[in-house]
Amino acid sequence: MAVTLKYPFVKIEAPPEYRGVPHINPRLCIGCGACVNACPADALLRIDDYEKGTRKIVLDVGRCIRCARCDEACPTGAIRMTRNFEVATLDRKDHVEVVELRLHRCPNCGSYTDYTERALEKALQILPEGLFDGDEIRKRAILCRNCRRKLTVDDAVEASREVVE
Amino acid sequence: MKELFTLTVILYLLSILAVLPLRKNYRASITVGHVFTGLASISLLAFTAMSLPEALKGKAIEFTYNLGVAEIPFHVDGLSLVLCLVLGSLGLATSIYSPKYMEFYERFGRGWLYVVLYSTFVLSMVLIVTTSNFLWFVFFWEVMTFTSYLLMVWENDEEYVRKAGWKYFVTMHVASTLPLIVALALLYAKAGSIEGLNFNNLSKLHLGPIYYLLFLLGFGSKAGVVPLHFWLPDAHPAAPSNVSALLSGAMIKVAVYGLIRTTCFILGLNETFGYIVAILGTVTLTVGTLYALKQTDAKRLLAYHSVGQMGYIWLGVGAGIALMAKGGSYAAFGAIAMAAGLYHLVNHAIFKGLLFLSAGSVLYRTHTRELNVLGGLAKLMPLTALFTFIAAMSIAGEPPFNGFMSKWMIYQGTFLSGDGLLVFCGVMALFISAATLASFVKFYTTAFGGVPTRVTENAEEVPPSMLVGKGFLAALCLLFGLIPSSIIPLLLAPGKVLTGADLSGWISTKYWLVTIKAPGMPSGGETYFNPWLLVGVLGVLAGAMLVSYPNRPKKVVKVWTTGEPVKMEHYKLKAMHYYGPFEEYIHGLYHSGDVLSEWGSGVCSAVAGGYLALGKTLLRWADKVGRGITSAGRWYVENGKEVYLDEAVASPFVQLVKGLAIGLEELSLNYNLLLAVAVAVLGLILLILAGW
Amino acid sequence: MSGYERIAFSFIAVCLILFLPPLLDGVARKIKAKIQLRQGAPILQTYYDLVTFLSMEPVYPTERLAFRLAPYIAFASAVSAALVLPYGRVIPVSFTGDIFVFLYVLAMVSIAYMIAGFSLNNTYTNTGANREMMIMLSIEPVLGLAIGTLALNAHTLRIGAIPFAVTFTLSVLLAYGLLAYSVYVEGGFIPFDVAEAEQEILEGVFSEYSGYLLGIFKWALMIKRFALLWLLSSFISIPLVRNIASGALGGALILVIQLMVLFLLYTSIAVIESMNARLRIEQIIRQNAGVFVCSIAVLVLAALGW
Amino acid sequence: MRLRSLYVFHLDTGACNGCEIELFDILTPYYDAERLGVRLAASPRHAHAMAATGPLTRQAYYAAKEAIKAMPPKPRIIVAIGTCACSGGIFYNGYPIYRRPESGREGQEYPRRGGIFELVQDLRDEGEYVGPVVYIPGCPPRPEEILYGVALALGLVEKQVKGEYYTEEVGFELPEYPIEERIRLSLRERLKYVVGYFDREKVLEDFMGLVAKAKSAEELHGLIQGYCLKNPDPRVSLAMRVLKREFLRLKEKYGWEVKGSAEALQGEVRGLQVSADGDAGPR
Amino acid sequence: MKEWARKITDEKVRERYVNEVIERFRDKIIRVERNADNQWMIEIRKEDLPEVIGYIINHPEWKETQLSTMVGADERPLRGKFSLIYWISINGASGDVFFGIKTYISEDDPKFPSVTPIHPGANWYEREVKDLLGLIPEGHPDPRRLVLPDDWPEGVYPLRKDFHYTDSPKREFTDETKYPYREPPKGTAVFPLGPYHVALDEPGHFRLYVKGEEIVDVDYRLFYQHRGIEKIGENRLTYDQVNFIAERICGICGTAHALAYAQAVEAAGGVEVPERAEYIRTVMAEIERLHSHLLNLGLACHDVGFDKGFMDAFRLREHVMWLAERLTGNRKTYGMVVIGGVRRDFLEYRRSMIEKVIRELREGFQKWADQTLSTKTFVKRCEGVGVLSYKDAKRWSSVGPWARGSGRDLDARRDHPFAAYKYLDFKVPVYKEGDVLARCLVRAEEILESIWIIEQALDEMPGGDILAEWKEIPPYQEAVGFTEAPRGEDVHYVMTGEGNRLYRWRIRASTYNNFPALPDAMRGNSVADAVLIIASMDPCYSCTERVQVVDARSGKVRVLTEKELTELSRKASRGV
Repeated sequence: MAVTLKYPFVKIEAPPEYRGVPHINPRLCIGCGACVNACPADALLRIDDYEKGTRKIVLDVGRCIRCARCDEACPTGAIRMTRNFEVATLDRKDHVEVVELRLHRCPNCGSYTDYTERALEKALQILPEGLFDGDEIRKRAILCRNCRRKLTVDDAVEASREVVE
Repeated sequence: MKELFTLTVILYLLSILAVLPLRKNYRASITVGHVFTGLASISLLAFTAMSLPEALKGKAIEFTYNLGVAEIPFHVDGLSLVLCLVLGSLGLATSIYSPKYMEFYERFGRGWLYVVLYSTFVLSMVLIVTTSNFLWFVFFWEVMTFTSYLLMVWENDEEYVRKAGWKYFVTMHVASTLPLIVALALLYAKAGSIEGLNFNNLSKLHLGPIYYLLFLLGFGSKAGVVPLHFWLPDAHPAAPSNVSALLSGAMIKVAVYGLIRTTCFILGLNETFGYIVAILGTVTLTVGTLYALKQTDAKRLLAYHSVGQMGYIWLGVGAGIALMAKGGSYAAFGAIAMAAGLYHLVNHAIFKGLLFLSAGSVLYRTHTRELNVLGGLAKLMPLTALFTFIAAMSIAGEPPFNGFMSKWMIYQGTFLSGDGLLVFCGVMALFISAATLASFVKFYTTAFGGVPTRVTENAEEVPPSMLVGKGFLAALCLLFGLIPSSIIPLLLAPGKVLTGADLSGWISTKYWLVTIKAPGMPSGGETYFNPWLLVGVLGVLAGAMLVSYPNRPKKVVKVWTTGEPVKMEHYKLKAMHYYGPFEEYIHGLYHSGDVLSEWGSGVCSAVAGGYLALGKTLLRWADKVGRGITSAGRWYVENGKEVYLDEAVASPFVQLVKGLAIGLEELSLNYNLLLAVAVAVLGLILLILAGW
Repeated sequence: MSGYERIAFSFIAVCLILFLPPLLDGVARKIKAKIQLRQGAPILQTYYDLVTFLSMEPVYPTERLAFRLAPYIAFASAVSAALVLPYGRVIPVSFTGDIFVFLYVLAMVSIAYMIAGFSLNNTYTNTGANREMMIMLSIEPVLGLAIGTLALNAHTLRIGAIPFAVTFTLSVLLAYGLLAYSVYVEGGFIPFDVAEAEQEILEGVFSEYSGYLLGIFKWALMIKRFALLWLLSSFISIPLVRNIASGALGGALILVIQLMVLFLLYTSIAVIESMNARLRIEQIIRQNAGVFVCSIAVLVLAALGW
Repeated sequence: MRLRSLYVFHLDTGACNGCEIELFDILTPYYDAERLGVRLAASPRHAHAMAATGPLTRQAYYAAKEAIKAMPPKPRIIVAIGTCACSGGIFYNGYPIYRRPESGREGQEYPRRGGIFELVQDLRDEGEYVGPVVYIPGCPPRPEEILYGVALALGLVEKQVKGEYYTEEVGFELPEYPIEERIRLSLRERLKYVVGYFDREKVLEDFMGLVAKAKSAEELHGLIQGYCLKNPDPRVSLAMRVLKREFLRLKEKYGWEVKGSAEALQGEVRGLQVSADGDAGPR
Repeated sequence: MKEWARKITDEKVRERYVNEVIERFRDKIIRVERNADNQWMIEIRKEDLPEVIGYIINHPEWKETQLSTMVGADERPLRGKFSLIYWISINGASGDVFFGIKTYISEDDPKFPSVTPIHPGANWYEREVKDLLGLIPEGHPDPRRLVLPDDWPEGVYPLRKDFHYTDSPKREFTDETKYPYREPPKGTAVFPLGPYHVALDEPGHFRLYVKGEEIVDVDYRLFYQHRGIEKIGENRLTYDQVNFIAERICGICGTAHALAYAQAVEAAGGVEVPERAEYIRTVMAEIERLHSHLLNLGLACHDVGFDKGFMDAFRLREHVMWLAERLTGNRKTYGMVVIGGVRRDFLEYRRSMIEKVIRELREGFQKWADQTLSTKTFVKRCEGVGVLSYKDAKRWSSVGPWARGSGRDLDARRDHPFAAYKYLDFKVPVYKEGDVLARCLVRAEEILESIWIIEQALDEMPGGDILAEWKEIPPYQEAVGFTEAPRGEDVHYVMTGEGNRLYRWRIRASTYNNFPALPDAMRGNSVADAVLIIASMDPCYSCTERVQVVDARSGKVRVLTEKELTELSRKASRGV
């Protein structure tokens, strides 16, 4: 007998293992850019605007090859492969997901750093408590690179960022 | 009526006289000549029209020309009129067509000679189909053969033309003239006088089966019936196209006339003979057309189709003879079958003539007749394309053109005959009809379809006069297709005369509806066809669609080459590859056909060898005996640039021939021998008749 | 036969000719789909396709009239041919009663197809036309033999009269088989659909047609198939009821049986089609020629009166 | 186009074959696009729509252009199937890929350019009519996805995606887990080598659940054994054991106490390491 | 390790081979180096190329030798020269050796003697280096452009290191710059097949020169799908990312490519792959073979209008696709293979899923095969069509079912055991008829073998990790990785580089070796069979990713007697 599925008139669920389109959860994204580096197809972009102090993480589903490298790389689980596949559209703009995050501003010199406020928070979360003097490192971490260097401490944030990436 | 006929003859003779002063001017001579031949054709057509009522009544017009030295009796009945119609129409079309077309051959000069030969040729045919004396019949027959030979080798600088001419000449004399002369000799021996050779007298004699054989051979070889067809596909294309049209359109029909006239009217209907003719016809149509299928030379293709279509005619006639001989209710039905054969005869003359003229037009503009290199002419020669299309569809037997009507009647005549053998012949005819279609689809589309090739890109439409000639024939194609009643009564006349049956219950041709009834048919089983209604329905339907979906190209795009550009010249099937797998499959048939044809020509060459030897002997003998017989001959012998000893011998017939062939000395010396032989034969006739 | 009956049946006939073929095609598609275990297109899908094609502007790869007019001629011929067949006991437009005229008019569909195909510089359309011609060539003798046998038996060539007059002997039964075979081949069903083979030659001549020209042409082809099958179905169904059918009701009975047989034929064709691969053209020729040679025996049988 | 009839001509502009086969697949029994009136057209002349796949290579560009031009003037719908056709995909800036000069070859533009649209734009510049373009991304798209796109083109379904632009206003979450983030990340990384990236989230979550429940290393050991009994998958069990060992190793390395005495933990760790090595565990 | 695997990987046998070559060309060899377990690199001067290669390829005892791949590289930044390596493999019962015949070519004189006259199989390779690197094969019979688009300017060589990977120079596209197809032989018409032909699902242009329906000769132009993957892999992507583009070389045999690439890098970088990963890789490769062969058999049915067979094959295949989707998350581009192992594990439920699917498939497929082979019209269409003789198959270095259908007994899984094949037992079906039917039968048997392999692999699958950790790959190491894709052997050559990137990556898909033999198989057949013959090769243009050459030989059709002979021998040997 006919084995034909009723889709698209009857909805269908992709299997749980399916690698559907990725989706960024903007509440979790820290704008670290790990996904951007991992993406072989350049579907993810990181666009920094040091004038306005914003970082945009742009996901274009229409460029995504669904390899799940971003999913694998994301430290916060913000970008996940969904099981959604119904992304056909007549307008390519529908494929674009942008997360705009504020870049961290150095309280010392007032210029924008190349990481976001959220990334900083995450880094601080990861930082092993007690390994160094907690308060001290927090003070240094929020400074921009130049200012930090002035304080002769720059490894903490760097180290944590390495972990992140 | 007789006057009109005389006028025709006179006009033909006038055309010869008129061109003699114009020997220097090629174009003028041809134009003038053809004006006369055209007029002659019109008068012939008028004669036909005027004689029609008599013929329909089953009566004949009889009159005699007294030439002093001899009396030529004429007997014009329905059968003759059919042929007169053919000759008149074709003669008119070629007369209109030729003046322009012959410019193509200007390099050969001697336009006047061409006109002389042409007129003699056509006139001889007219006389053949009207004379009622067998002696004169054979005489005109030989004149026809001879003049047609000379016309055929007109383009004598081509090797293949000379070869084809030689083949034609020898074959005709061995296989056609010789049997006829033998028959003539035998008949003369029986009849005892020239008057005794009048058809009326002959038909009262009781003649044996040998005559059937002789006539079958004589007329069959002329008609190109398998296996004696081998000369035809070489010979017909060799001639200039207007002559080809006459050769294929008229001359081989004259052979059919001869066959019917002699075997039916003189010898009497014979059932077995009918079957033989029908079977020969079936073989011929099969072999001829299947051979035609693989031709890529336009005129050769047409010539093979002449063979094939002759098969149809023979099938119709044969079935007619067989059924009429059967008698009873079949007699009337046989008359219909014979009418079908004659119908096809007329139609074939018209569309084949038209096709040859079209091929000539293409040749005229593109200087080639090789279908492989032609293409795209429909765009450049739209009217020629249209006429060719009409002719092609006619010969392919598509309704509502004339070819369909006659084929349809042939199918009726065979399928309804209640005879398994004839039904099988009909099946083959049906099959070959498809093959004909295939062949003409190829003919039309390779030459006219597609985009112009390098060979054809500079072609343009032919001059109006040529178009008129073709248009006339195209119109006839439509006329005889759409209004069968315009001709069928005439075609039925011979059968009516032969059987004396009342046909009114069997076939009715009210206006344009044809109804046929066959023996044993259940009530309500009559088949009928109404071409006008078909055309009407087709027209209404196609028209309605055209109105609803108008066909107006705003823009013409490139053909789809699956993405990668391809040169247009390579993007078309070559003519030689049409129907490849099919031809490959019937390769066995071709092979056996080739064997058959070789065999036929082998026999012929053997006979020709003997014939030549005989001829040489005769020549020597004639040389001795006849040297001094006529002063005119002597005069010529002494004053001619070239000396033909035998000519003097063969006078006065030779004189006539010589008058026609006066320019022949300029032809290649190769022909001397041929001419000698021909004349020797004529001499023989003369000698036999001259009282020995 | 009353005038009303004539008009009513003629009207039904015209409707059937024009609008039944797409339905038959839809049914065949559905059956094939079911055999392939899939849902398949809706039964009316062929109408949808036809209507969309008919509503589209075509593109013209050439200005040649042969190409442009071919669809119209094909359509007109197919419909005309179908009009001379009996529907019930009525023949809608009887410009002929003869089976040859019917076949020749029907053949004009193929001719239009071929001329159009050859009138282009395109080896795909050329090949399609070429194959169409070869199929016609190879099947014609078989068809001829079938008709010849029937004519020998029934002594008539009139389509409307043959089924009434025919007596069922061995040869006639065999001739019916030959007729069915010829109809199948002429109809271009798989394995004989080489002239419009999609994968091999891009549907042959159709590869250059578009828009409503394509729509009309495809419609014409469907009507051609319908006409062929209607002929066969008439030959089968009329003898079944010829002794009991009389009057308008009898006509209606015949028509109903004709329709039933037609659907039956189409169904079996769909089944055969889906169980076969397309043959090569030379294989088809070989096969048809074999059939022809064997079936000469049928004619001999008929001539012997069996 | 109201009727469900769509003849689709397939145009491969340099794809990897994945999308082609999926396009073919939608004609086969399980998907059967014929239901929707979709048929693959043999010639562009019949096509209502052009199904384009591939990143548009320069060699294919010219032929593809011919193909679109060979279509009837309307409706000329373009269905871009697959990521490559939508935007050039992973190949987008290779040297043989066609891109309009203004699309650049390395850019920060979005939506990302490339694919069949470059050709469509060129054709429109030439004055040819080209209908709407339906983008069906995927690499390759599932047959359902193509069906969905086709249904979209036929107007049978509504589109479901919409471009999103999030800013900081959506809020920020920094979820807390039962174990330290640093260790969690390390464990997560280790799991990649045992069960792969996909299954690790689930396994890790379960593990963290167990850790949250466990008061001591011993208890954790017990819980994990219970978990493995309940879940007979040997691979998950293995992963759990590896996680436990790794977890305890990390704990020991940094020497911090969490919930329970350090000494007990350390003893536990040593013992476990021995047993774990005895397993068919990781090398 | 299975008995046969031990036999052909016997170290002594290999040494004998290497020694024989060294002995023979003692004075010509500059350097010999063992790159990996079964790979030797022999450096010679470029003048000696034809002699050495001809000797190895035509060695009478090493019957199934072939030119596996040929790599041209721009080593100017390293050595100031170009390099050229012809990789020749010894297959079959003889053993398991790869010879890399390497030579250096200086920039000033970028010419080298062509090997094509001796071994036609080198035809495409040499044209390709001409296109992409500007190295000119002297004496090449057909030096037309192969890979680059028609509008690519002369003298720009994209694989040279001084060419930036995003550059895309153009020249005007005119009739003169169009690919120079051969003039049709006299009296033939052109039957263009593709690039956009409904039965070719990928673009490729075949120019059939036909007499009516008979194919007299074939010219072709491929590489419509040339996407510059090698350049992208060498420049834009890192080692790990390259796996994903390798997978997208081909949508059907992606795993085979990813695997070949990963194996090449693993061989070059000395990465040890966990055994479990090898088994998982094997299962994935076989699943891929299952769906690919079902696809091909289905398409063969479709191409001859036998839609029932087509639909049924695809219906069976769909279950394999669904299985793949559940195992890996995608139906095609599995994303499974990475350097060092695989990305997803087979959990227990997935394993039982595989078992269930292949059990059903075995049943279903046998039914399908019975039904299809009993369809007379289908068999009629396939029998005796598209015959490729053993000689031609060897001449063109053909691989895979295409070659096995012509009697070549080679299979990389058996001859160069990789992944877990060395632990498994399977048969390599070989048919000698060389026609379409033979190839279909090879595929059909391989499907059953694949099912058997998967069953074994699942039974024997060991525990342990699925991915090895690797930190760094040493630069400038060379190695080839090879797999048996559904279409035949895939060979990837890598030369590792610095900065987490490859220095040179050369992909050789199976179709690349099969394609040039196509004209030989097509000549003399009917147009109707053209697509069927093409399909029976199971071409993957996208894999090949470069195109075709016209056969430079005369367009003569094979003599009938020869055809008859092959036919006779075919009949005698069916089922071998």
